[in-house]
Amino acid sequence: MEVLLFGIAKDIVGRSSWYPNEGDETPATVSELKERLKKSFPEFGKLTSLAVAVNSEYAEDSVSLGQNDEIAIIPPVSGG
Amino acid sequence: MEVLLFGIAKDIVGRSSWYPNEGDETPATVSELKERLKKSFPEFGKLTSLAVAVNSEYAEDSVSLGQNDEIAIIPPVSGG
Amino acid sequence: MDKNIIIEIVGDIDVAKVYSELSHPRSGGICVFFGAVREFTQSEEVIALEFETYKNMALKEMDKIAKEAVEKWDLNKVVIRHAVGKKKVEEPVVVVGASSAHRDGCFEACRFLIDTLKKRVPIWKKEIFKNKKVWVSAHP
Amino acid sequence: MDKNIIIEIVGDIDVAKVYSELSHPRSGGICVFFGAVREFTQSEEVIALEFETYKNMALKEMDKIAKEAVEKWDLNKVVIRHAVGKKKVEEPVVVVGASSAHRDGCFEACRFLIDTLKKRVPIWKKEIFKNKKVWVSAHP
Repeated sequence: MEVLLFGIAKDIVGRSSWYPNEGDETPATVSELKERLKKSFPEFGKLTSLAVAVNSEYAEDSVSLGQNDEIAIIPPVSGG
Repeated sequence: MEVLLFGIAKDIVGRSSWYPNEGDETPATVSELKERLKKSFPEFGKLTSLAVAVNSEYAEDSVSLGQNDEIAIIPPVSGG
Repeated sequence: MDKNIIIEIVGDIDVAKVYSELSHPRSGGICVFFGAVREFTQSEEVIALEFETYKNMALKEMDKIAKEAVEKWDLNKVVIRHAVGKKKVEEPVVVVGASSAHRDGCFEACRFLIDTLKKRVPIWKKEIFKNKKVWVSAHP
Repeated sequence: MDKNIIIEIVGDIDVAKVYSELSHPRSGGICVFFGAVREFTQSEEVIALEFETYKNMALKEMDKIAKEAVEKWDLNKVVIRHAVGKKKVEEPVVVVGASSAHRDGCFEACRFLIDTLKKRVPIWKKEIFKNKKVWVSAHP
């Protein structure tokens, strides 16, 4: 499972994607993904907000994650 | 005394200026000018509003009119 | 005349230059309103609009309105430009715009500029239909 | 894609074409907002802004926002265009605009477009100062 990273998320992890399944089972839901992200990189706990997109749509915590989904971490947006 | 006419005022009078002093004394105030205008051309009484400008500024009814003032009838504006 | 205020009555409006006129190093927001000729007025087909103005007075009123807006919303730049003559469907007849540090100011100011122009500036619009011509707002 | 909605993420914004994009025979009012780079943020001099996006998702969100606005204000045309990459002071970074029969609709819609874009569209802005770089809004 590959997770796309943008903006400050990319800076925190130091890469433009992250594999939460390194040697472990993959997160089953958005909520589990967020927990694992914060555990691996505590800096995410300090952000104003943290969202996850599944197949390029905002996804609630309860949404399930599949192997073929396009998953992305969405740190606080600041366009305009 | 020459009074400038624009828009529908020009159409009502049929000219682009009007001389309210024809054979008579000239109106001394904005209010007298408006009265004389409505008496000469009753159509002005049917407009949504009727304003007078003295030296290219809106003038209240009480403002005095001098021979050297630039005087204009301002029918309802509709720019934009 | 304040160099940050552009006031004009023109034959034709150049819609392309308003961004550069309103751009300013301290402006993060630029809001622009264009008024254009619509095809229909109360389901009657409009062939053209014809605008006439009392130019000296119109420029004076436009300048007062611009200065009021600069004062009230701390604007960096203001443009008020109105066209005269005959204008066809989709052609621009007026452009007003404001630039300010943040977007609240320029949005509110832009709305004030067009609303106040319509109330106070001596410009008259005649709607030309197939079989008649009407001075807009003249009669109740 | 609805032909009355223009959604784009571009390298550089062409400020001149927005009028013709929003013009429509049934539109009497066209309202446009441009966001530009300001020289100072809280009295610190900004050298440039750098924008990054998650493009697929950003285009999808922009399209949803445009459709919501068309529905709510009966708009004839909508433009939402955002720039990415490095932008210097006075350069445009975003343009949103709407056209409608009367001015109320296009003003309200234009404000909605920029406010909602800022809340929902996955675009990130980094402020580049002389001695540091800051992702805007990332931290409380």
